[in-house]
Order: sequence, then C-alpha cells, then structure tokens
Amino acid sequence: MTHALYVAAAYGLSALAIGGLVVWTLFDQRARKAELAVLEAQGVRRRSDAKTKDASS
Amino acid sequence: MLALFRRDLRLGIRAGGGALVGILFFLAVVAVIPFGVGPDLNLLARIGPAILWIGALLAGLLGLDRLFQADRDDGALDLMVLNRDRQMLALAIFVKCLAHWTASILPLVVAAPLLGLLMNMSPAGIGAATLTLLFGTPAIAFIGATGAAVAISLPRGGLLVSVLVLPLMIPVLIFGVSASYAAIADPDPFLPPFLLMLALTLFFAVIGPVAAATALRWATD
Amino acid sequence: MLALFRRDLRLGIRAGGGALVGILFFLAVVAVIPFGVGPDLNLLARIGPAILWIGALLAGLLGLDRLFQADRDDGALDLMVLNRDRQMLALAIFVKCLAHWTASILPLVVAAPLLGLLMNMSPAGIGAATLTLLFGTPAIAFIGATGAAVAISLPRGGLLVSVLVLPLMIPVLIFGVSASYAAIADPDPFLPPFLLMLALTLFFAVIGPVAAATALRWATD
Amino acid sequence: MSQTAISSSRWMDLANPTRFLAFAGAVIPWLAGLAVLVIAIGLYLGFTAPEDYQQGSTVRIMYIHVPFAWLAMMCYSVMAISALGTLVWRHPLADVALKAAAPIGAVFTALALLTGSIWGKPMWGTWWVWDARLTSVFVLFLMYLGLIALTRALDDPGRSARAAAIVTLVGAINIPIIKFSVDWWNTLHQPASVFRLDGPTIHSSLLWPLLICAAGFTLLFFTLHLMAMRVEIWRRRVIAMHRISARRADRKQGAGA
Amino acid sequence: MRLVADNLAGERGGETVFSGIGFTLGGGDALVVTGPNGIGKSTLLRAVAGLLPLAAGRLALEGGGEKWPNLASACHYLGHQNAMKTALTVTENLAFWRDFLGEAHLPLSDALDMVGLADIGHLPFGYLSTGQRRRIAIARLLVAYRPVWLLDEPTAGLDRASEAQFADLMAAHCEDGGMIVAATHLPLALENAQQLRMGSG
Amino acid sequence: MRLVADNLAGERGGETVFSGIGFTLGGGDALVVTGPNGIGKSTLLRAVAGLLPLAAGRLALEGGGEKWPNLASACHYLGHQNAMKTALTVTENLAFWRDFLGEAHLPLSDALDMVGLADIGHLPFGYLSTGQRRRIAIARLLVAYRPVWLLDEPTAGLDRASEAQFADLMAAHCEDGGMIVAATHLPLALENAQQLRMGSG
Ligand code: HEM
Ligand SMILES: Nc1ncnc2c1ncn2[C@@H]1O[C@H](COP(=O)(O)OP(=O)(O)OP(=O)(O)O)[C@@H](O)[C@H]1O
Ligand SMILES: Nc1ncnc2c1ncn2[C@@H]1O[C@H](COP(=O)(O)OP(=O)(O)OP(=O)(O)O)[C@@H](O)[C@H]1O
Ligand SMILES: [Mg+2]
Ligand SMILES: [Mg+2]
Repeated sequence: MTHALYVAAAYGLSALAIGGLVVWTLFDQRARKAELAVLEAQGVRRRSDAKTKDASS
Repeated sequence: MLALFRRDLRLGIRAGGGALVGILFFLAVVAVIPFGVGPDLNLLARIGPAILWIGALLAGLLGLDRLFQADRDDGALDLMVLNRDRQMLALAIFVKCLAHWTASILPLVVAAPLLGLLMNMSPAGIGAATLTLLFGTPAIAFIGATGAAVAISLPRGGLLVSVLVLPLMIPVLIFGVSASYAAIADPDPFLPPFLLMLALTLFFAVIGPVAAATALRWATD
Repeated sequence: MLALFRRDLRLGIRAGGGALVGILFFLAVVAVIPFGVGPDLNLLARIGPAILWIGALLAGLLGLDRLFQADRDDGALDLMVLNRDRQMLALAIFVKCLAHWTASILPLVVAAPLLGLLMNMSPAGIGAATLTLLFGTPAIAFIGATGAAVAISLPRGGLLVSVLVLPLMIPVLIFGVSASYAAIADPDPFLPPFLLMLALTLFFAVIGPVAAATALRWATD
Repeated sequence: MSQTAISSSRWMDLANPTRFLAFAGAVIPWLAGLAVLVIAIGLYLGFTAPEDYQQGSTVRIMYIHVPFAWLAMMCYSVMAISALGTLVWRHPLADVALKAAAPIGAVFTALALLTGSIWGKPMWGTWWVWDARLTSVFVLFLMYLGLIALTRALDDPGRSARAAAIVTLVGAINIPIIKFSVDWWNTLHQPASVFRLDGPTIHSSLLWPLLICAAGFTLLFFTLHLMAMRVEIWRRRVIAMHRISARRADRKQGAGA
Repeated sequence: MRLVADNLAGERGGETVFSGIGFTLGGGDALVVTGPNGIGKSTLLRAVAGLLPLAAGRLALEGGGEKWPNLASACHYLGHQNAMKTALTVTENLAFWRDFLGEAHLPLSDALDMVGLADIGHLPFGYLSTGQRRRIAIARLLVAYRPVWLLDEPTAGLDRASEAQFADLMAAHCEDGGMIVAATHLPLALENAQQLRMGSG
Repeated sequence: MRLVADNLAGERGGETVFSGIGFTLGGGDALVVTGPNGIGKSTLLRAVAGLLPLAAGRLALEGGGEKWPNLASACHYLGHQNAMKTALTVTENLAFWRDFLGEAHLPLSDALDMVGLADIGHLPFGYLSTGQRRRIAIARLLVAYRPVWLLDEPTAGLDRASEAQFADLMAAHCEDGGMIVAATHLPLALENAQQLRMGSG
C-alpha cells in the first residue's frame, strides 16, 4: 500500500529527532568536559573538589 | 492590606492608562474578527462570546508581567517580603492582583456589553458573557501573578510570562465560553460550566498567590 | 548604531528568554483560539489571518511601553540625548524600534506560516498573511515608540498614549487583515489595501522616530 | 534541616553530585545497550506481526506513536516530582533533573505530535484537527518549550530552579486535562474525535510489540536523562569555577591596592 | 532583647562571599560594618533581614516576646533603594508604609519634621533631589516602629546637616532600646558602636 | 578650550532653583560644586550638559574646534544612575558605550584595570556590588574620550581605596587638559580645584 510512505516518514522523523537529541547531548558533554579540563589545568578548584581530590590522591 | 489596594489602584489609574490600552486592544480584536467572518451576522453572534473571552484574555496579559517588577526595582518588594509575618505575602499578592484586576480588567468587563451589541449578540448572550467575564477574569490575574513572580528577574519577561500563563488559562476560557453559550442555546444548562468556572477562579485565587509568594520569597537577591 | 542594535537585540533575546519565546507566545495564542471558538476548521481558516494579526499586535504591545523606560531609569537615555550630535537621536530610536521588532515580532512572522497550517489556512492565504505581517508589523513598533516616548515625558502620559497610539495602530491592523483576506477572496484585489498598509508603515517609519526624538529631547528632567 | 538528611541517607548518597556522577558513569552504558536491544526486539516483533485489516501498514506507526505519547506525559510527571524535590525536600539534584528532562520531554512530545499527525493523514484525511486530546498535547508541548526557555533565561541556578519548579507544578494541571478534556470539550459542531481504540480492542499480536517498544523507549528516556543530568552538573561546575577564578583575581587586586 | 549572630556565612550565586561572622547586640547597641567594595556588607545585611538564605550559621532575636516573635518581624531594612513610588506624593508614600508595615509610631508630620523636610509632603516623590529622597526613606523608619534597624549606606547622598540630624535619630533610637546594624563607607557619628571590619579577617 | 558659564539660572517645575551662577574653566581646571540637599547641584549639572533647559544665562564651550563643536558633544555625564544594563556583562556594557559614544580612548581591559576590577569583565553587571557598579560607570569615562566630565556625586558608595584611585584618574584627566565639574557632599581629593558653594549666596 502507498501508506508505507507514511510509516517510513514517521519512523524516519523519529529516528532523526532522537538521533539529533543523542548527538546534541554527546556534543554538549564533550564541550563541557573540555572546558573542565582547561580550567583544571589552570589550577582552579572548587572547595568541595579540593577535599575529594586530596582524599583520592 | 486596604492601604496596599489603594496604593496599587492609585498607581494603576494615575500612572498608566493601562485600562484604556486594554479596552482599545479589546476593541481592536472585536473590530478585526468580522473581517474574517464576513458579513454573516448570525455567525458573528454565535462566535461573539468566544471573541469577547479571547479578547479579554489577551488584553489581561498586557501589563501583567509588570505586576511585581516596579516593586522590585524600587525596593518595595523587599519590605513586603520582610513584613510577611504581619501581612501574609500571599495575601498581599492577592490584594495586588485584585487591584490590577480592578484597574485594568474590570473596565473591559464593563465595556463588554457594548461590544456584544456590536457583534449582534442577543441580550441574554450579552448578559451571560458579561457575567462569566466578571467572575472568570480574576483568574487571569491570579494565574498571571505566578507567571509575573517567576519572570520577575527578567527585564523583558512579557512574552515569557504570557507563554507560561496562557496554557493554564485555557480551562477557564473553556468553561467561561461554554457557560456563555449555554445561556443562549437552550438545551445546555448554564449553571454547571459556570460553577466549574467559578470553582476554577476560586482555586486559582488560592493557588496563584501562594505559588507567587513562594516564587517571590526566593526571588529576592 | 550597530552597537545599539546589537545591545537591544541582546537584551530582548537574552533577558526575555530567547527568540524562541516569541514563537512560543504566538503558538500559545493560537492554541487558545480553538478552545474559544471551537474546533471548526472552516471557521478557523476564515478567522486565521485576523488571529495572526491580533497575536502580532499583542506581542508588539507587550513590552513596547517600556521601550525607553528602562533606558530612562538607568540613566542611559540621558547619555543618548547627550550624544545626539554624533548619533542622531531619531536614528537611534529607529534602531531601537528595529531591535524591538526583531526580538519580539519577527519570530512571530517567521512562525506565521506554521500556524497558518495549524489553522487550516490555504497556501495563498498563508503567503498573503505572512507578507502583510512582514511589512505591516514594523509600523506597530514605530507608532509605539512615539507613544512610549510621550508616555515617559509626560508624568501622566500613559492615558494619552493609549488614546493617541492605539487608534493609529488599528488602521494598520485593518489594512493588513483586509489585504490578507483579499488574497483569498477572489473579487477583492490584494494590492490596494497592501499598498496602503505599506504606505502607512513607511510613513510611520519616518514620523514615529522623529516625533519620539522630539518628545525625548524634552523628557529628560 | 539535619533530620531530613539523616532519615533518607540512601537517597542522599546520590545527592552528592560527585557520587551521582560516578553512579551515572557506571549505569549509562548498560542502560543504553539495554534500551537499544529492547527497542530492536519490539520493532522486530511489530514488523513481523500481521497488518491490521482496517488500517493496513499504517498501524505500525502505533509502535512509536503510543510510546512517545506516554513518555511525553511520563517525562512531565518526572519533572513534577523533581519540582517537588526542589521545593519540598530541597534535594540538590532535583533541579538538575528538571532542567535536563525538559528538552527530552519536548522532543518526545513533538514526536508524538508528528507521528500522530502523520498517522492522522491517511486515517482521518487531515494532518491536524483541534481535537481535545491533540490540542492538550500541543499545549503540553508549549509548556515544555516554555520551561526550556525559562530554565535558560535565568542564569543563576538557584533562582531558576525554584522558578521552574513552581511553573512545573502549576502546569501539572495539564496532565489531567490531557486525560479528561474529551469530556469537557464543548464543540459548536460534532466533536471530531475519530480515534477510539481502547486497550482491550487491540489484538494481542499488536499489544505485545507495543508494550515491549514502550519499555524500550522508557529505557532510552532514562539513559538520555542521566546523560543530560551529568552534562548539566558539569556545566554548573564550569560556571562556578569561572566565577571563582574571577573573584580570586579581584581579591588579589584588592590586596595589592 | 538580644540579636545574636553566630558564625554566619553568606553566599551569592552559589559561592561563599563571607564566613565566620558573629556578633551580639543588646538593646541600645549599634554595629557598624565596614570594608572594601564587594566584600559582602550588603549581603550580610540582607542575610540578617532574611532576604537572602544563610549558607551557615545561626541568627536569632532573643527575648522579642509575643510582639517580635522573629527577626524579620522586628526589622526595618533601608537598602540602596528607597522603596517609594515616584508617582505618589511623599505623604501618600509614607502613609502607605505606615499602614502596611503596622506598629504606627510617629505621626507623618513629625517624622517629616525630624528629617528636616516638614513642608514637602504634598510633592510627588519623583520631584525630590537625591538627598531629599533618602531623607524621606529615613522618615519611613520613624513612622512605623521596629526595634532593629538594618541600614545599608544610609547616609549616601546626604549633606552635612542631614547627616548630623540622622546621627541624632540613630542615637535616639538606641536610647529607646533599639538596635542598629549599619553598613557604611562614611564615618557614622555613632558613639559606643561596635565595629565589624570585613575583609581584614 | 574654555568652558564659560555666565549668570546661569535653572528651574524645576516652573520654579527657579538657582540663579546668577557663573564660572570659567580652562583646560586642566576642575570645579567642585557643594551645597545642601535640594539646592540645585544636580540641576546645574544637567543644565550644563544640556539635559535641562536653562532659565537664563549663557553657556558655551569656546575653542572646541571641529571636533567639539558644542558643549553637549564634548561632555561625559555621570549621573546618579550608572547607565548600565544588569542583564549584560560588564564588557558588553562598556563595549556598547564605547561604540555608541564614539571617540574610543582606552581599551576596555585597561579601563577596567584602572578602576581595579580587571578580571570582572565577564560577570553580568547585575552581579556587582554597589561600589563595583559605580566603578564600572567610572570606567565608562575612560573608554570613550570627552574633554569635559560632569560628575554628580561620583564617589557615592566607593570605598577608601577606590576613592583614591578615582582621585588619581581625575587628576590625570585634568593633566591631559580635560575639565571637570563635580557635585559632591564628600571631599574630593582634587588639588587646585575651584570651589562653588551653592546655597550660601
Ligand atoms: C497529532 C495527533 C495525535 C496526538 C497528539 C496523539 C496523542 C496521543 C496521546 C497523548 C496518547 C496517550 C493517551 C493515553 O495514554 O491516555 C495517544 C494514544 C494513542 N493514539 Fe494518538 N495522537 C494523535 C494521533 C493519532 C492517530 C491519527 C491515531 C490513529 C488513528 C492514534 C492512535 C492512538 C492509539 C491507538 C493510542 C493508544 C491508546 C491507548 O491504548 O491508550 N493517535 N495518542
Ligand atoms: N545578585 C548577585 N548575584 C551574584 N553575585 C552578587 C550579587 N550581588 C552581589 N554579588 C557579589 O557578591 C559580593 C558581595 O556583594 P555586596 O553587595 O554584599 O558587597 P558590599 O560589601 O555591599 O559592597 P559595596 O561596598 O560596593 O556596597 C560581590 O563580589 C558581588 O560581586
Ligand atoms: N524632576 C523634578 N521635578 C520638579 N522638581 C524637581 C525635580 N527634581 C528635583 N526637583 C527640585 O529641584 C530642586 C533641586 O534639586 P537637585 O536635584 O538639583 O538638588 P541637589 O542639589 O542635587 O540635591 P542633592 O544633594 O540631594 O542631590 C529640589 O528642590 C527638588 O525638589
Ligand atoms: Mg553594598
Ligand atoms: Mg543631586
């Protein structure tokens, strides 16, 4: 039936949207991680961090 | 509390032509719809109550976003929060909402019958629409207070407040419009939707100020 | 001037919660309508252009009255008046209007086709409505600027503004809506009302900022 | 203040963002794998199931449309509970959960709307009607977007948290509206509710794949939610560290002057 | 009545601004908070008023009795803003605050007299000069009674004479058994006031 | 360049506030205006800036040449308000004024440095304390050049150190041949400044 087109469109759009969401989350994650790394390299530490880091190292 | 009501009313009337802007906007809405509907007077009469309600709803949004802004900017809000033991904050907000309603929405309700006439509505329909507007529109102010309190720290929160608030107003609109229709269309009883609308107004009269008070309590910084 | 445009745009977008909010606002307004008038698609299609225009007018009015208020309250207006030799005041106002329009009305124009679809409007109707919105709504900002300027220069200007300004906006609204309808309804020609609207926009684009500048020049106190 | 901390020690373990990050890091890969697996099984079963004699192949849209619609509502419920967590229990992660869930909920709601209207075209002959359920889902979509705008408009986490929580709670009224608006709907003409396909009328050959798909998408939702929460926590750390570095510099200045 | 603050810490935007601040004020005592810009004086005052949540520490009004059950109800807060509407007249503004705050104390005309602006009541607040506005805001402290005054740079914009007048008002308030916490950069003519210097510790 | 004011009179709401005021400032001169609250200091400053119409008198900038054809174009006005948007960052605010005012002078970072707030540029203006805000407003005077500075209580809210810093900035501006008219209640560390005491005459 020609309705296959509708099914394909529905699945396609859903895959696109969910895929987009996943990719966006991953990108955001990468960016934040990079920023954190830069800041830590500069030696900036939060008070609460300082404690846990000292304990672990 | 009376003092607060008087002050806000005075400010609303003296400083702003808020009421007039509302009425004119209302008028603009009512003037423009017939273009779309065409010269069909029957149809116009039928959608009349809906138009009145939509117009009132949208006009109620004008100025709503600034319900607390001015008080925050000049520091009065701090003092109100500070004085919350003596004058409950939620109550103060309730009073502010009432003052806002009186200054800028009540005039619309008063103008509604006139506009109803322009839309060729029947006297019964006009009466019903005005009555529902009278008892339904306060809900707009009460829900709006929550939105205004939340968006207080945004200098131009106007649109955002409307976005947050409009979906919540839909039930009030539905019952208000259907009560107005029921008064014209015989088989449907007028009272059930009207009472439901009244219940919603009362519900929001309680919930709105409490939610707004919670938001304001933490908005001070 | 570009700096001013950028600043105002940033303020409008950042502080108001993003350009998204403009579209959202429009969506909310449009979603409210069927609740009022009922889900009759034919009727919706017919009042569609009117709704789009009313939504745009409302969005334009929200926050318009404060176009200069914020600048006055924090003293920025003084500096702009002071700097009028280097940056013409009327031009600065023109730019502020444009920024206001871009931040809070343009998103609506962009979203209009989508909403037209939701309201079951015909493609021709959608195109016409979007076109009239695009060229008609700037007039709202320009007229509004005059009103806002007068409002802050007169202690009780608010009233005057609504009496003067909204009646000026209503013709724009009416020409815009009737042009949109003309595009659908065959006998009526599209161009005459559209050109009239365009003329109004151009006229107000010149008159509005100049009048506002004159008002502001004497508003500082 | 201290009482609540003692009474819910287990829950509060996760309240420490650092612990939460460790927990999320351990769980996310497994959850993601499981979600993909379950969705694959569900869709496989769905596509091998017989076609509906009335709806033809379009019934396959159901396997995604219905889970999306359910998730749209469930996500809002998660946000409402998080809002309570912010306002009542002052749980430090509740606000992160709320903010992270909003975009995901918006995507699922948009997909429910999209797949629904794609389904509607062949079934009803139109993409969209202002039917009660459709409109209330549309309103739900608007609320998601409004909340996204709100959480991003205020940049001070503490303040935006309470604002968003209050709006979420007040907006929770929309969930029953989605459910019951059919009864409230007052129409001028005939009510345009075409779909009346209640649970029992679904044949079990369709029901099972649907339920498996729903489970799979729910797992997917939680995976995405955990990921988004983790990113949000990192984002806040970055902001806090930026501020600290600035303040330190200011202090040095002050001391020097 | 005693105002006890113990080991207070305040935060702004999630970051600690000050910590370990403590003081005790009895009836008639005053505390002057000084320190460089941005050190947290205003934050401290707002935290004491309960307008900002405390990050740590204990804050209590002891012996307030039925009338002043908690600190917020016993405080006058004079911030940087004057909390007056420019569109209303001075009298309308003050009358509103008297009625809204409760515990009416001095009549309006006396209060205006005490800040040296006796004949100005009928003017819109927006017509006043900076210093005059500040003095009207000070008059608000007099029209409604509160034992604790929290003053954030109260004398900013005042001229010499008004400063002296205000010093007298503060002294009178302390003599009545009131308490004052004032943050300032300018010397306040408060005798026997405790000093809290932020930023040095 | 000379700023000449001759027999000025100013009015507010239809009533003369001051009259007969005159002064002449050459390059490098400063004028300190003092007087009790409400005497008309701010009115005078605004009148000089051209923000209020003069009731009488003559006001001119002589020898400004092509670059400073009239007084308004040659003035920096620092009023009670800071003219900054709380929603924008410090850098955005300052960059806007630099671009809008024209005549860019110091780079932003230098200007921030000179008011002692070097690393604060990325913070929203609304996050700053009162004194920090004032200092950013002062930095505006540095990012765009104007020979005449009109300062209305510029040091209100500043701490001791910033006051000294600001005095240095004023001295440097005068040395460059600039002119300053400042209204104040606090002593400004301006050497060789002319004094104009309003209200006594
Ligand atoms: C834009 C259009 C649509 C929207 C927004 C929408 C929304 C929803 C929602 C919110 C639910 C969940 C209801 C609940 O659990 O109580 C749902 C379920 C369902 N929808 Fe749709 N829908 C749309 C179009 C359609 C169409 C065109 C069909 C098929 C002709 C359809 C078939 C179903 C079915 C079979 C269910 C499951 C009902 C159940 O078992 O509870 N939907 N939809
Ligand atoms: N609304 C806010 N959001 C975030 N941070 C803020 C806010 N207000 C102030 N701060 C920060 O908190 C710190 C303390 O500010 P506070 O206003 O308490 O200083 P202050 O001692 O009163 O200074 P001043 O003498 O300038 O008035 C400052 O570093 C400031 O940047
Ligand atoms: N907007 C206004 N409308 C009418 N009158 C005003 C206005 N602003 C000030 N005035 C009046 O003009 C007079 C002078 O005010 P101005 O602000 O110049 O005083 P000032 O010397 O700057 O005082 P301060 O030391 O308090 O700043 C005052 O008596 C005041 O009441
Ligand atoms: Mg301070
Ligand atoms: Mg002054």
